[in-house]
Amino acid sequence: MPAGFTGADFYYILPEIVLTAGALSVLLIDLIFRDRDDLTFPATLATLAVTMLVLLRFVGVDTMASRGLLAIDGFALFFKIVFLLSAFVTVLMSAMYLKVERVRAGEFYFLILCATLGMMFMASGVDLITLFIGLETMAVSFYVLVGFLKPSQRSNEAGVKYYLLGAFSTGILLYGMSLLYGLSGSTRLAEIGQAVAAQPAGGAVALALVLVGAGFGFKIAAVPFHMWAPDVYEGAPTPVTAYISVGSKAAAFAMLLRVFMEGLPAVSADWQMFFWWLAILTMTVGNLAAITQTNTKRMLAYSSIAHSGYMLIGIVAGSQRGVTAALIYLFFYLFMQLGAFAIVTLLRRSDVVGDELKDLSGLYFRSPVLAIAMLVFMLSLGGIPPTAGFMGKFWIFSAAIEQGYIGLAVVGVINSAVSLFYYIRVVVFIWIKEEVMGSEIRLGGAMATAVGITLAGSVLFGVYPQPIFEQAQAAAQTLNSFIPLAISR
Amino acid sequence: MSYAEFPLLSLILFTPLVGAGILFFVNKQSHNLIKWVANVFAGLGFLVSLPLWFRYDQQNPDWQFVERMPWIPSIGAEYFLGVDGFSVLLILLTTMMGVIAVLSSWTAITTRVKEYYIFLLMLQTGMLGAFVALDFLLFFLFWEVMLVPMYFLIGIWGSDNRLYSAIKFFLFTLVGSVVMLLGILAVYFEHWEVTGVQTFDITRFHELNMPFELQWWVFLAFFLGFAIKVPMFPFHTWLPDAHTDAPTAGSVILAAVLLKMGTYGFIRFSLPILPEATVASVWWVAALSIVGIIYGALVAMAQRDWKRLVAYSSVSHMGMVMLGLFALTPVGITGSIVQQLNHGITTGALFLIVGIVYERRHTREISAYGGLSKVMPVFAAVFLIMTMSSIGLPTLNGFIGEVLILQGIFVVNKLWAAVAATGIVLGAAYMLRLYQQTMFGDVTNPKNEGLSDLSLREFATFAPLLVLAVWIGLYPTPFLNRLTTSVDHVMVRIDSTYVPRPLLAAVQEPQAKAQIDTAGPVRGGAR
Amino acid sequence: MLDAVAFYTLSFLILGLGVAVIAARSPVHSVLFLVLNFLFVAALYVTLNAEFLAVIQVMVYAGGIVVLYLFVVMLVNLKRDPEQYADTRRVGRIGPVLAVVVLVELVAMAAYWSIRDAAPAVSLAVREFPEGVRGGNTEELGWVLYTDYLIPFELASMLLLVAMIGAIILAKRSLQP
Amino acid sequence: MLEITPQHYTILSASLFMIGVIGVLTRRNIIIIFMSIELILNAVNINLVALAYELDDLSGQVFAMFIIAVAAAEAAVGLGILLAFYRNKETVNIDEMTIMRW
Amino acid sequence: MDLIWLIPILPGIGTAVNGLIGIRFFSKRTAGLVACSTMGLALLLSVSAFVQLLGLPGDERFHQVTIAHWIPPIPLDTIGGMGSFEVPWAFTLDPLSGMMLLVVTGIGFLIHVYSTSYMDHEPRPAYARFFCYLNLFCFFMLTLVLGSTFLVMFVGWEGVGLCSYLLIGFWYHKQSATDAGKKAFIVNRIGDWGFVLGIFLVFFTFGTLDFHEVAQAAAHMPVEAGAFGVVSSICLLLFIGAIGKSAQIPLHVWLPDAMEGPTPVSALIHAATMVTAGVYMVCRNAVLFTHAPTIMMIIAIVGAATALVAATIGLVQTDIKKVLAYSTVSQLGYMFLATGVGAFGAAAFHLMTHAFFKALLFLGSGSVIHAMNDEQEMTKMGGLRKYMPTTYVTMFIGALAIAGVPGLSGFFSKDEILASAFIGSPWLWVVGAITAAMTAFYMFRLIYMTFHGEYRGPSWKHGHGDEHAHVEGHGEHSDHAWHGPHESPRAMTIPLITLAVGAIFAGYVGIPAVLGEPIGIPNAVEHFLEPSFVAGEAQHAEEGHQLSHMAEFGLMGFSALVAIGGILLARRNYEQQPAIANRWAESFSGTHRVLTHKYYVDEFYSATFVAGTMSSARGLFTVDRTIVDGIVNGTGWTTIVVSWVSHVFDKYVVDGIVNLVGSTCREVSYGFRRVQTGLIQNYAFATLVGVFAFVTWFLVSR
Repeated sequence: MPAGFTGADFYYILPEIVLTAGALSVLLIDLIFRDRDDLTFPATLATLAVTMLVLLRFVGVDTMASRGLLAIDGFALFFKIVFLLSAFVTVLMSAMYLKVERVRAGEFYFLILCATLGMMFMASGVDLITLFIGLETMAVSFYVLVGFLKPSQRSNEAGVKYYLLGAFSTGILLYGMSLLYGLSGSTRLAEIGQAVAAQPAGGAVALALVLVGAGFGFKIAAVPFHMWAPDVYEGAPTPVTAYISVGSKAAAFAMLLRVFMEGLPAVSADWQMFFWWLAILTMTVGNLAAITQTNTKRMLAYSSIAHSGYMLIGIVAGSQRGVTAALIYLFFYLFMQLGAFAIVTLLRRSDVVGDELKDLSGLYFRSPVLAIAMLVFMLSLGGIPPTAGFMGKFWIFSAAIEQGYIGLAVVGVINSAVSLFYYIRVVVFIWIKEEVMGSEIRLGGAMATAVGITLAGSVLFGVYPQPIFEQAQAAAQTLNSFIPLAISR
Repeated sequence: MSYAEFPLLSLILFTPLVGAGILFFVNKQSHNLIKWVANVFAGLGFLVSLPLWFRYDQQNPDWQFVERMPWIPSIGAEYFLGVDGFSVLLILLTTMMGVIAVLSSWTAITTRVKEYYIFLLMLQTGMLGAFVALDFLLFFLFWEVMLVPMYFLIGIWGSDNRLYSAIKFFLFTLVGSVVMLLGILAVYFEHWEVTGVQTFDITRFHELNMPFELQWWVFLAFFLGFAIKVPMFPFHTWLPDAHTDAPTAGSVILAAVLLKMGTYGFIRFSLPILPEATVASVWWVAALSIVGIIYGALVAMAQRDWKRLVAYSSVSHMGMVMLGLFALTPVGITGSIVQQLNHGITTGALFLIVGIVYERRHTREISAYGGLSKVMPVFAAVFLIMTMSSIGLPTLNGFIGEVLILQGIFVVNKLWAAVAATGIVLGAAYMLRLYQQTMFGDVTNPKNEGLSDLSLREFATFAPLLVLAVWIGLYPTPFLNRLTTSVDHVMVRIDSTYVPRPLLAAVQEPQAKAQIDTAGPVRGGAR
Repeated sequence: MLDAVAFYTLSFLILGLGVAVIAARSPVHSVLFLVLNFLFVAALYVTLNAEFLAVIQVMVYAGGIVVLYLFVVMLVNLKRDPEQYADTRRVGRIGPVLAVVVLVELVAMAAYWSIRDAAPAVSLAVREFPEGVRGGNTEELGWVLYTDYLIPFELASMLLLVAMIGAIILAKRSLQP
Repeated sequence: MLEITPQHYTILSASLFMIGVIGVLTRRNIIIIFMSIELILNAVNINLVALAYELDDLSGQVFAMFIIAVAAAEAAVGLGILLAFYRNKETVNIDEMTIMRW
Repeated sequence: MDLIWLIPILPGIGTAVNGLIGIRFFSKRTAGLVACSTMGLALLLSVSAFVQLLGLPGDERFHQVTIAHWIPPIPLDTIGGMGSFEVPWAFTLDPLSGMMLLVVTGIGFLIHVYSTSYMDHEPRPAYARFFCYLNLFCFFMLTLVLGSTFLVMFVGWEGVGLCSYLLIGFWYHKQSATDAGKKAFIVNRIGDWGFVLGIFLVFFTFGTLDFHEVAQAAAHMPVEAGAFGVVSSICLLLFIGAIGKSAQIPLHVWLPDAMEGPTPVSALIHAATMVTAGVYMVCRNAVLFTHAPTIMMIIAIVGAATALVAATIGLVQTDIKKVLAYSTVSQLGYMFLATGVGAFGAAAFHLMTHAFFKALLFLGSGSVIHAMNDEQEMTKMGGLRKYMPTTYVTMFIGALAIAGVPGLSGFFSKDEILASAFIGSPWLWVVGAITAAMTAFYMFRLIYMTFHGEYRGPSWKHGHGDEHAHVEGHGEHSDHAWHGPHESPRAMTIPLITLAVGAIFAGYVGIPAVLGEPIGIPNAVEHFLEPSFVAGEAQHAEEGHQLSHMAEFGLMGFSALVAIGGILLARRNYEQQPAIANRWAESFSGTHRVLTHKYYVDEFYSATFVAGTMSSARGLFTVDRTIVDGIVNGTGWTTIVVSWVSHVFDKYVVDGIVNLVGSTCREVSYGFRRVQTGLIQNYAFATLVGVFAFVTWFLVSR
């Protein structure tokens, strides 16, 4: 027990520890039982489940752990749940995919778990270094995962692209962080906040703000830092794409919220303006570019860009409602996005790559249930009630309206209307195109569970979102500082 | 339990949905079973809605059959249902049209029968929900739910250009409604700020007095949403396409009920929640409506496609409805509501009529027909009656609506009334031309020789519409009486700010104003 | 005076070598330039009394990473010069220009701002070190690292594990045919 | 001028940073691009160390240390990916990795 | 008398029975029986009601029956504050409506009877359909007559329009017939436009729509002499309605075309009853109109003009029904002239007499046409006297009556009008007199060309065969052999005779005072109708300006002379030396042409359209076919052009904008795709650009 450390410091990071242990054991299992390829899958699921259980012990806890590097609060908890859930679903949907691609699952799951670990630190870190290390853990795991299919050129290329641009943006991010450090002489967000508040807002703050913002912008794929996303999403193994588009994005948002809400509340005006532009660009470009895509994964990539735009609206608002909105949106986005990717993953058969829109055609005639599921996911992404997506959008726009960002809200809603155009195109392929593509679709138990979970989430939370709203509100509350409301209430 | 606390509205609301659910488990091959189930549930939906007619107390100004339970407390949204006379009528119209639509598709739909009926029933629930919801969020939910089934109805079972029309319909309506959502939120926060209560309760919004600026913006937002649905003049362009390419039942529902959503929205939300803004924008809305009336009629006159003609005619008629609405006089609003029913009945019937011949001949070209009254006399008679009701012949329903609307607008502005009235002449022109070209003359096209007259089922779809057309035409009192309280409710919100300006020598003007408050019933105030 | 001289010479060398790295024709050369660059950076660290970092810089960077690069460069025995094919769509020209512009902007902004008046704004938590630790950079660094930043340190170990596994997975010839 | 202020270090690191950026933007040999990224990281490190020196606070150096570790990790992974790519494509020319576009 | 609401209902029932069951199942006999019996009952009822009405003292002859609410009261502010807009289903029996009631039911009944044999050659369903329509017409006409509020009257008003549409287009396979029907309906609609606005203004002004209450209220309003106030505008609007319905200039174009319909229809609808609705309506609102002298003037002038113009056209028509049609128009002009000068009594009186003799003439012509196997050209007739004596005699009586030969009904009524016209202004009287002369002329031209002289028609093969083997206009039957002109069956002649009697004696209820007093017969009609034209106590109808007996006798004599003169001239031209007619035609060829072309009114309307065409040639080119059949009347052309222009607008502008937005999005989208070059360095560059942009922005913003 190193000096200045108590058991509490380790107690509070118990979930992370469990997760690490799980990851290592998965790795060991894979090493020991070389010939058995079916053990790591349950092991991974078990790890995630146990982690979740352990995590749930910390509901309502709000404290600092390990010398104020980690905040163990509702906010972190909420995000950790998001990560674990999405990891769980991702693993569920990977099993069959990996078989089809004929790659060993062990390392894959290990990397997934490590990425999750990094995310969890990103969610709860309140210190630049911790955040950075968490970020890198996640990023490196993803670099490997994206390039995981070595025989596939697309995968390799995606890997290189992701790696290069990721490293580049990390450099930018780091430079910004170094400036922040220079401004305050500390890596603790709270102290940075005090320091920035204490001094006249100089150019350096703005500079640091832009650089850090650009770094995060890359991770959440916000225009103009988004350009890696379509290529990487298209090239990466589909489950990985799913996990990047949900987990990595969520983690980046968590970090972003932490840094800007707790670290730079003093210059909120500046970064609100910054994100205002980012949000508008992201929504518009994402949606417009998606309209003419013919590859489902690419289309979903652009759509997920657009969705980051919507979430950014919540951050621009910066009010408690805004943060809550972002959380809620992320949570619902998890279900619909993962669901959509689950369907795409299903379409990967030995004879079909399955990521072109036309591969979806006639899906209805082959399996109505999947067609209905995909319909729900598309509508949810488009924000049509009674699906979860609508409730998310509702919160986002309400936050914008409340804070008086009418123009932003209008752009947002118009965009969400436009987005329906390409979501509906998918539906058209599934429901109206008659000819059926490729061989039979085998819906394994794991995949069925994945689709089931996501479908249930998208529908149930659309009809009765109350519990999530409560949780999200509680979680957002624990984030210490908010932008005051324009109107008094 | 007494009928007071019996959840009648929920029953009405979910009966079709249950039907859809059951259909989902029926084998998609057994078409007859599917049809029967669908028809039974549509009929059931109509039956359970009948008590609304008999049990509705038209003296009681409050909302009736109210059901209320928390839904999303954290944003103050509730599961809050209730009706007044206006919505009662629209609900009955909806359920009845549901039956007719389902029945009319018996032979028309041969492919993917199961999905078809499922979507039709889901659509039914969506529409009913919008009419019974007293919670703005709930309303919006149902309002958008409607889009999807309709999209599929057009997109899967439509004719040539269906995908284009379907997406056009979808996007148009969607753009409108999302902007409307912003308006809703603005009202929501305003109400929260003023009263400290966060709720979507429409009845509370009705008592909210917002600053004019805000009202103005919200009005625009609402206007976009509702005007596209109505559709009013510049936003009407989705309608002809949607109508033309939709299957018969789709067109019927679209014309009879879906378009009413827009006007319903105006009456239920725009007018009572935003009185000042409404009054301020009367002039341009009225102008748009009048343009719509004339324009729709003119374009209709130039159509070669039977269904398109009817579609444009309904643009014209809905313009009339909007005009009566924005007369902001009790007579005008009453008339506009009655005219909504009439439009539902008449235009619905006209689309059924097109459907009948389309099913037999598979063309909508007017020129392809002629002399039909020789081969299908009964059909011709029905068509004649509906034509007459469409051009507002007295003793038929259309007349009541038009006369009330015009009288209502007349006291506001003579000129508007005069111009709008020309719509009647034009209406006669294009409808009669249509009738002449299709029904009269010799049977030019040999294909038309062997057409069979209405079958019993087909006649059954028309019978209720005919009865209603005559009933409303001869004795509309029961309908009008049910409307008094709803109309008063709106007027009470409007009156305080609204002063009619007669163009002609206005003697005793002030006293007129004085009398409005006394004579202008305040019964609705109790809400 | 002296540190000024040191600074200017070092920075001149660092920048010059940096330019050389990105300008050199063959990758081998640039690797070598990179090594030198790192060494001078290490030297700069020494002037900023971060001796331990300097050591790490030399060992890890110059000793580890660069060697890795060298291996790869050798491994990748290029049949044709990678630079020969150039995609026309690439924005070759504007990039550097824009970079320079941004640099100017950074400098301009940096000129506004100096640590001196920023620092006292916040009273930093002054670390007190226990008796065992004498005032050497390495000892203090070790202390801070193993107390304050223990968790990141542990996490970094995971990170390195991931990197290792990943590198192995990717680099080894795949088992499956 | 002779007196070395933080600005000097900032400018130094900024310049190195931009040299790296230019490298990333201009070179077509991926390996050299990797190296440019290393330059960027070094720039950051210089900044951090200089600031730590000015502020007389160690966390800057700690940060720099972590960055070095991460740089090592990244380099390993990156080169791995590059090798995998090279095996399939027989090239390290960045302009030739355009299977996925539009 | 409380059962008057039954009077309209009865034919309504007939309609329902014939329409719902009859067309399918009834034999011709049953169908006819149903129709006639309902009308008969209606006639009986109205007679009894009328008798009861007569039983009442003069000033209490007003009976109103309300059977139900139609539109329940709805608050609506009017000039006078908050009124309530309500319309009951209420019927009024007062002298005016009573008289009209008798006319409608009486003549209606006769024509039903007439039709039973006239339409005998229709196939069974068509036969039933015809009576269904005919009954429907009576239902609406009676509603119109009895309706005690504007709106109820409007019900009938529009309804009769519908029926005339249906009946004109009864032979719907004839393009011309359906066109004519459509034209009639739409022209009427144009009139109704004015009428309905008038109604709204009435309510807005008086807060009620009940004729009686309106009259009461109006009586207290100042007479708008010279001024143009509310009442004037009301009257103007109402009059527009009347113009449309009663085929006055400029909306008279539809009536001649309406002759496409079966002859009984022309007789009933386009001579006796419907077309007089306008006059009836004006009389109903006598009080209103008397308060708007300006409008009265206009009415008088329009009436006079119509009378003259129509008469002149009538001079040269050679189609027997067309002649009668134009004479109808001209007679209606007379009536309006009368109302215009305030002689409502005279107008109503003439309305009644005209109903008799014009119905008579039409039925007669019908029987002629019947006999001539659907020949309507008088030039192809002649000498029919010996083949069909009854028809001849009756028609001759009718002609005398309409010509205004003393002793027959037409004389008295027309004389009344002329007299009061003279009071109004001598010029009007002059016009009236000239018209009278022309009327006499063309009527007898008709008589002579048809019945006198030698037979000019087609020859026929003598032989056996049934009497009624010829039918009107029906393709499937017309090949039957035709056995030459012959007297019509009894079912047709009896109504003729009855009407002839009426045509003679109907006038004696209204012998002018100047003639009446000596022989102790008061002018019954005038006093009988009086209460309907004045409101309550305002008993000063048109006292003050009375003609001296001398003058009145003078006028009478003159008109009689004029009539005789006309007759003689006609006799000279068309019986003794027909050559003259042609010679005149040549010498006045210009005039003649103008007249034969009905003053080029239709052509004028078309011309307006042609102009429109030239302006928008392209639009028209694409659309020609639609226009050709879409034409409802001259102005219809312009409408169609406009409609097509707006159609094109809708298609290419409104819709175009929408699609433009769509395609723009698509293009932009492609643009974004092009940016995605797949080159990592471009992506990095984009990032740098982003950084640069924001950094610069912050730099300047500080």
